[in-house]
Amino acid sequence: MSSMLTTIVLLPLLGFVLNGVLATSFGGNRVGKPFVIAVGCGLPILSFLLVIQSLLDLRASGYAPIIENAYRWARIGGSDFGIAFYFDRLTAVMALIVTGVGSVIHIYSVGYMAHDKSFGRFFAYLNLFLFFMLLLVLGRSLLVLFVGWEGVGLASYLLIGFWFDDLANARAGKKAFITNRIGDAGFLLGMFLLYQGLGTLDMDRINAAFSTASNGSPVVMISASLVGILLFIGATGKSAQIPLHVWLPDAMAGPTPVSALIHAATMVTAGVYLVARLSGVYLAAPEASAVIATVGVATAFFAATVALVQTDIKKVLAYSTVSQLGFMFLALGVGAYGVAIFHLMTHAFFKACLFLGAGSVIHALGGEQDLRKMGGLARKIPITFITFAVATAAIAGIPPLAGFFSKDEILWYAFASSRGGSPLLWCVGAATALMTAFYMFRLLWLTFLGSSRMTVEVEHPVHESPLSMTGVLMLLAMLSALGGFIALPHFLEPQLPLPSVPEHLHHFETLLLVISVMLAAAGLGLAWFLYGGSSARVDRLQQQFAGAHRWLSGKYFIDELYEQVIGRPLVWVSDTLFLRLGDRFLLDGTLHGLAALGRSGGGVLGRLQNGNLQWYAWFAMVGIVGTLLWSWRHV
Amino acid sequence: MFNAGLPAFVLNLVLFLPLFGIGLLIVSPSDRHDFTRWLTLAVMTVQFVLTAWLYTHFDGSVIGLQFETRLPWIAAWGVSYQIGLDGYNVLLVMLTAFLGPLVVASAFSAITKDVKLFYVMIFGVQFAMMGTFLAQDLFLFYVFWETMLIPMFLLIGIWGGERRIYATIKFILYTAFGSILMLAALIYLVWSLQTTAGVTSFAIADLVKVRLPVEVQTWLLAAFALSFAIKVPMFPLHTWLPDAHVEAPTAGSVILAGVMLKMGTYGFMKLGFPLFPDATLRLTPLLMTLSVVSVVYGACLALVQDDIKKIIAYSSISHLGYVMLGLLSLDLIGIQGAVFQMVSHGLVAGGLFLMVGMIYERCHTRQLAAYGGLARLLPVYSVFFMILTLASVGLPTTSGFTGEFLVLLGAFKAAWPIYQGGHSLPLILAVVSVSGVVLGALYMLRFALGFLYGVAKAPHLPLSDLNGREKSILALIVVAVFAIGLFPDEPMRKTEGAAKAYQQLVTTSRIPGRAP
Amino acid sequence: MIETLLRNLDTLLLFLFGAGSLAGAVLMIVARQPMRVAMALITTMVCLGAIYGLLGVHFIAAFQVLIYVGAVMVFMVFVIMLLEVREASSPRFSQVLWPGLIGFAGLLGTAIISVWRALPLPVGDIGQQNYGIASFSATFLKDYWLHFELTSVLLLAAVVAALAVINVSRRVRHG
Amino acid sequence: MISHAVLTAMLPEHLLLLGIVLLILMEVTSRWQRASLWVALACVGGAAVVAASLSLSGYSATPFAGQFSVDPATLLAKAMVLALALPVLLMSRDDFADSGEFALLLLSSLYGACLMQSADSFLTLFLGLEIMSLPLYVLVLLAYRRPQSAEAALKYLVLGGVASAMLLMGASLLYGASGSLGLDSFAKALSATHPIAGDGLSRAAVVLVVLAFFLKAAIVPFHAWAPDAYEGASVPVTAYMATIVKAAVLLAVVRLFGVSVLASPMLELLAVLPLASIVWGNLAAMKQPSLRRMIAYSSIAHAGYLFYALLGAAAGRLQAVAFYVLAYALMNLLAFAALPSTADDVQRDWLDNLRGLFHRAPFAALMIAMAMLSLAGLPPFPGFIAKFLIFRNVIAAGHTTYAILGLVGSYLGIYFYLRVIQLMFMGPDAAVVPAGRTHGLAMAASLICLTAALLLAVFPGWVLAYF
Amino acid sequence: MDRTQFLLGLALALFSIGLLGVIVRRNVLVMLMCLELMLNGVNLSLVTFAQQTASTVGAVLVFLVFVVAAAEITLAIPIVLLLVRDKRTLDIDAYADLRG
Repeated sequence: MSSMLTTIVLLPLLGFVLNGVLATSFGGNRVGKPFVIAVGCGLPILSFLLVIQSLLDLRASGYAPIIENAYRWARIGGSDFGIAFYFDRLTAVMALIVTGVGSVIHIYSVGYMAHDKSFGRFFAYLNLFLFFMLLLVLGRSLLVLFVGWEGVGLASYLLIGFWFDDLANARAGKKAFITNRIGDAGFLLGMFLLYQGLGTLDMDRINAAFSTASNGSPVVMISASLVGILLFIGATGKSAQIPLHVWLPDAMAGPTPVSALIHAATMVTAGVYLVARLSGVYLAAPEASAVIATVGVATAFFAATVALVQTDIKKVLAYSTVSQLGFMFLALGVGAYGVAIFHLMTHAFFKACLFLGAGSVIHALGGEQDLRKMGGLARKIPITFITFAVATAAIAGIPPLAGFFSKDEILWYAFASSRGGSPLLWCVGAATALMTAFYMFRLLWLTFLGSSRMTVEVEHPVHESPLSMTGVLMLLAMLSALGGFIALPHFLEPQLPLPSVPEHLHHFETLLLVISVMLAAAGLGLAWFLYGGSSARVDRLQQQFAGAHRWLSGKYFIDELYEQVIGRPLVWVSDTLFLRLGDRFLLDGTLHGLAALGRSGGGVLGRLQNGNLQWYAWFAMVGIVGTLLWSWRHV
Repeated sequence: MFNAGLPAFVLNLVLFLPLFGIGLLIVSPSDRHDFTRWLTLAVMTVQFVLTAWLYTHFDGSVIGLQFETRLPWIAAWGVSYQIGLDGYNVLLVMLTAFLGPLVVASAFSAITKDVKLFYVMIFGVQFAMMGTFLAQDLFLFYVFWETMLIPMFLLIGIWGGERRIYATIKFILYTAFGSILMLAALIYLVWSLQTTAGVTSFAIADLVKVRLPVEVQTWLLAAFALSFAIKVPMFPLHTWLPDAHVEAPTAGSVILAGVMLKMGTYGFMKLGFPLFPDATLRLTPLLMTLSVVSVVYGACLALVQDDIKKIIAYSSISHLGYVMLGLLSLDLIGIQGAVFQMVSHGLVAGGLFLMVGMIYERCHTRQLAAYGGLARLLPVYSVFFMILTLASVGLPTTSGFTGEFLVLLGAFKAAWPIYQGGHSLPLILAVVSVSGVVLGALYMLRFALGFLYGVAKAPHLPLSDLNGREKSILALIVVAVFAIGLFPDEPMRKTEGAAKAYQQLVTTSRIPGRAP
Repeated sequence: MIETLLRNLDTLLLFLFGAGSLAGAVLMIVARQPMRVAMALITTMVCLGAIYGLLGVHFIAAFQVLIYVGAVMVFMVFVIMLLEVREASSPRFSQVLWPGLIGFAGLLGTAIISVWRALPLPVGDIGQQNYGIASFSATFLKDYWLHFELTSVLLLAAVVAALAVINVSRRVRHG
Repeated sequence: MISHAVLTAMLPEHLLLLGIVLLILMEVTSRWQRASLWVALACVGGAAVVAASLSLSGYSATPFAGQFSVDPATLLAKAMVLALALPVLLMSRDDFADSGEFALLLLSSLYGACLMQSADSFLTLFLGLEIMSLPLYVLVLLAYRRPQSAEAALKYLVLGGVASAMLLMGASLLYGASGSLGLDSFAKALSATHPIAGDGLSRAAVVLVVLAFFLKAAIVPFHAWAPDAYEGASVPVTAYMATIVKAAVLLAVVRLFGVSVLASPMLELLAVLPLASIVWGNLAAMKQPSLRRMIAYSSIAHAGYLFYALLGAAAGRLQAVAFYVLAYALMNLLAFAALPSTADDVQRDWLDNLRGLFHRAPFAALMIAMAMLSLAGLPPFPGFIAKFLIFRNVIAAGHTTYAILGLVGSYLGIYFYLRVIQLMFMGPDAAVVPAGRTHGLAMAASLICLTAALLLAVFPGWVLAYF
Repeated sequence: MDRTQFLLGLALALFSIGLLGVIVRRNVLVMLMCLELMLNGVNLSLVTFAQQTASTVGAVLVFLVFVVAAAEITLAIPIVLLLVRDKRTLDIDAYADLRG
């Protein structure tokens, strides 16, 4: 079937159009919930099945990439901008994650959003997101990828601000969009530079060009690092890396399934996908890779520290996501692209599970998100608890759960990769892993264990979520537990080869493995120690490190910094400098001045016309004298 | 008389239909407003249908005029009535014809004062705009160019808002100043043709052959550019625009933003740069800087406006800066991008002004702070609004993306080799202009945020959502926005030849004595 | 000798009358009473008439005295007498006196300097036959009868116009 | 002596004279005074037709050598002047309803205007100028709807007298320098190529003659009489002064200038003072409270454009001036003819009373608006084409700087023309609306002007071909 | 000093004094007389040159000037009378209502 890939992409779009037109107040709510569910969930599942079919086709053809041309977007002179889809191993993995996790989250949403007034709108948006995400993943050229890239941003914007009656939600959506746009500016420049250098935007061709380029080809050599960094700027926006990470925690304002799908499992990993997809460029650009590794590990560490003290269940998970994305970039930065994708996948499983679990908690508590008002929920919502615990263990790196495998591989390559691995990277990564384990178990404890800190009104109606939600949780927990056994790096290796490891480092592998397990356990123990008993220990600790705590809970005041350094100056420049000084004073002022000059000139001339005949005659006399004098010129 | 038979005749018909419409209106009764409205709409629709028919018959790969009519007008001066379609104008003519019926329909309920005069003026401005685009004779072009001011002056001045007099006088004095110097340059140019080549002709096709020293070219281009830059408008000649937009009635704003601003960029493309290639080369750093400053400056100003019309007005300055950037890049991609940015801006800004007009009709205020949560109150309205907002932001799949992307790509592509040659200004400008992408999102989303989201409030409650007429208007625009965003290739084939011709003309030196 | 004297006398008289006419003109500026101004003007005119006579243009000299002094000035004097009573106390000079004097100096200076360089022109003959009344009349009616007729049109127009003004006066008087 | 040529060549003048005589008879006998308008119309119209058809048939004759001659261009100028007088006659009904005096004086004045066009010597020119001017002084006060009319007439008369004196002094100096009073000697003196141009006498002569015409055409600083005279006069007379008198003077100037080629310093004189007029007139017009006074200043500016036309090559001068005069005069006449009349003459054109005119008298408002736009020189109105023609000639003659300055000066004028439109269409209606309507004949006059103007705008090439 | 120079200088002086009188004298009738003086200056110049160049045409023009001067006065006087009827003064300053 030659239009399979197109169909995969278009199915969610169809869902968006159907639900968007028929099931929203825009179209007058013409259909009921069953229709919305059937379309909203059915089409993504269909897409998922088609992806599987495509994967089978791919395997049948010996993993030769499937290229499917949809249509020509534009042709200008010699430049051809085509819309084409591309399906290879990497695409297959991503598409499976996107449609798979996407589908289950759709199903979860049926329960979660059951009582929302805008049920149809929600599913329309979700489908729209899937459409763009698939476009992003399946696109052959950077242009198509960019369309999806921007499109998922839009969907994210719409979904973060889904409950737009509260302006804060809408504001968070706007912030996400703007921050992404800043990254996109870099993306665009990178794309332009690539096009300028290579004359094509097809990513397979770009990779090929860079890998075959001889060292003497100056265009490629100059631009590779620059291209890499520019594109990475785009990735930092989408994947919430320093310095553009600020939007993701705020994005938790959206409904929880959205956080799970978009802001944990799929969209935020687009940056990772981009770098992995353009591995050809980055292989030729060690400087850019170093930047990526540094930014990645810094983000991982930094976000983990913030996550330590957050009290909002979703905020903890958000910073955790930022941190985990940092891990992925760390892997990318040291050339372990397959590993990054591996972690991307496992992260999709356990983070989706965590978010959905958190959603289940919030759902159960009627909207409460503050950890300090939870506790002891394990007995009341056991399925949620168990699945949440599994996912927590997975992210913390407890073997043999999924997170253990992927994170360990990342740390290993951070240490040993011949493409920029270093002990320093490993140290920071390991410290982050420790913190990850700690704050995740802290979260687990504060939410489910210990004694209840809930008010009676909140506590009384607490109940387990419906099957559509718990079923999904169980599925994801299972994947979180077992996902590590999928040998994804190996599967991807023909396409994304793993970096070589210097011989003399091989014997460290076991040692590091042990250390990382111990770190996970240490995190678990520390959390138990601090949160297992009374809160006195924590309070004492908090008082002891009051300054540090303030910094951490204030998220290092990055938002405030940006506001002071960028936001206010921008408004000041626009308002005071441009509008008041520029437009009103200088430009309009000059014009009004000229107009006034003209008018007053008219007034003066009018006064000269004073009605006295003799003055008139005198004017004439002066005119004659003046003209006669003038006529002597050139005599 | 009509060199190309039926299509040429139809083209003349397209041009003169509005005049015919004025005639019809004059003889029709003046107290039956509905009759007047529908009559106008019918004539405009016929004009659009005919234009669309011509569009389908237009062959974009041909360089030069199609469906040409050329009749001597003032033979002694070499002035002729010469109109025709070419790649430069075909999309803009189409845009003008497309927006015509929509503008008319949008005014059905908004205009209740001096209805007949209003539609006469709409016809007048439509006629002049069509003429400006179609004219292939510089004199004819100038006549149409200036004629356009008069109905616009009245449209703003009679049916405008509180400060309409100030706004309309400012508008006309601004634009007329540019035109005056253009007139001088135009006469000089034709005279130069006469003295150097012995040909007395105002035909643009003849005038692009004039060879002049670069200093003279520079002066002439400066005069032309002043006029066009005011119309575009480019920083620092833009301050008429916010006032004119804010005070104009909806229909006026739509015409202004939708078509009239493109006159400036069209003028640059059709006349300014091709007539004076060497001067263009010389002034490119200046003009390009100004375009990029316009992009940023307009966006920044849009960011701090409280009046919703002003936001869109300043956004126009920003968006048209892109057009200029694309034209100046002299790269085929950039040129095509510029053309599409023109069309896109016409649709999007026109649509947004229509939407502002619709809400203004209901609430009678344009203060952003007066609104909130319209997504709850007016779901249909909000969807259309969101789509147009995103198109304005330049989100992929909308027309805004097509234009912006191609312009930026073209500018960058052209700037990079220059950068490698040692001059970094174009590259810096191209990079800075990318910041417009961010700023654009910033001000439009700020607008949408305050407008659509938050607690529902509006000065007049309850509000009724869009009616069928309004829905149809917006639906047409949205369809066009997506069509151009998703399938720009087909229209691009129509402008292909012209883009190449433009590139060729501007990059070929025409200093006397040098080999061509 | 006598001829020289006569010629000199001719010149002397010319200067004398010239000075007289100039004095009359100056008097016109400084005299307070309109009647005296009129008298000064008449003086000037008569002196000019005398100069014309000295130049041999007797025909013009005669008309100068007949038309100007005999008709125009008599009319003028009549009107002055008619209106004079009310004009006793009004100041002589207008507010533009000093600017006017400066302008006058400039005008006279520039005018005379402008023409001075071109002078003297080659002197032509004073042909008595040209300016004799008979020959002049003949020339006038032969070569310039168009202008003669046109003056009649002009006078007709002037008369009609003057009558119109008088009609207006009459209308105003009757309300 | 009385040859065929005298009859034929002067036929337009004779017809006017016939009209004058008939009108005098009617006045004297006090009978058929009602018909005076029609007699005048018939005579002027007849004269115009005769002049036009003689011109079209290519007639030229010299009945009085060196004094009076006609050729197609002359006859066309006459035809134009006469034809433009027809709307003036038509619109006079309101102000001069039952008196033949207006028609009588107008015909006399027209006689002079026609005579000027044929003048070959300063004698004829001077007589023509005086025959045109003397009745005009009286026309200014003829309606006498307020005492200021007489003041206006006096100012006009005194400054007109100064102009005559200047013209005569100039002519006499020229006579001294060249020994001739023929107009060709002036053109020679003006022309750079002629050796006489260098000498001070003829140069002073040229200056004085030109300045005399500047005064008659109201060029700064000789313009001061115009606003007062225009304001004091009744509307038809203002229209007559602003259009036909100006046309006659300018056309005569073109004849006077002949084929001369301008050179410095006369070139600057003919550029700078008109330029000053353009700027001055346009600036001063901005604040004027009455239409007539505004038009006066506007006419000062337009006189500037007209003299600009003389900067161009000799061959194109007549065409430029004639076309401009035609466009300009038609539009002025259109505005004045459409102006609704009121009981109080002062109130009639008070701009404040034009507020909201569109709602009271849409036709009048549209006509006036069109006239204003054309006077402002905006396309597609004939004023634009006329202005274009002039500046085209100026630039083609190589005076680009002056052309640009002139154009910028013309820009200054846009505002006040638009202000009239603004008041009529955009402002709130006048507080006290003076009752008034446009007389049927005036309406006809404005329609005639409109048709002619449209013709001029749409087929300028066709019209230009005749000059 | 040559005779022609003298006469021409005199003519210009009369012309200028006439214009001066128009400017500086308040009395309307005096102004009119000064206008006549200007024309007299012109006449003198014309006659001088006519005699100088030995042609008649100058003299003919002088004749025309006579007629025109007379006609001008004929018109001016009734207008002055009309003015005086209204304001009862010959002071030109009183007649400055039209201005601006």
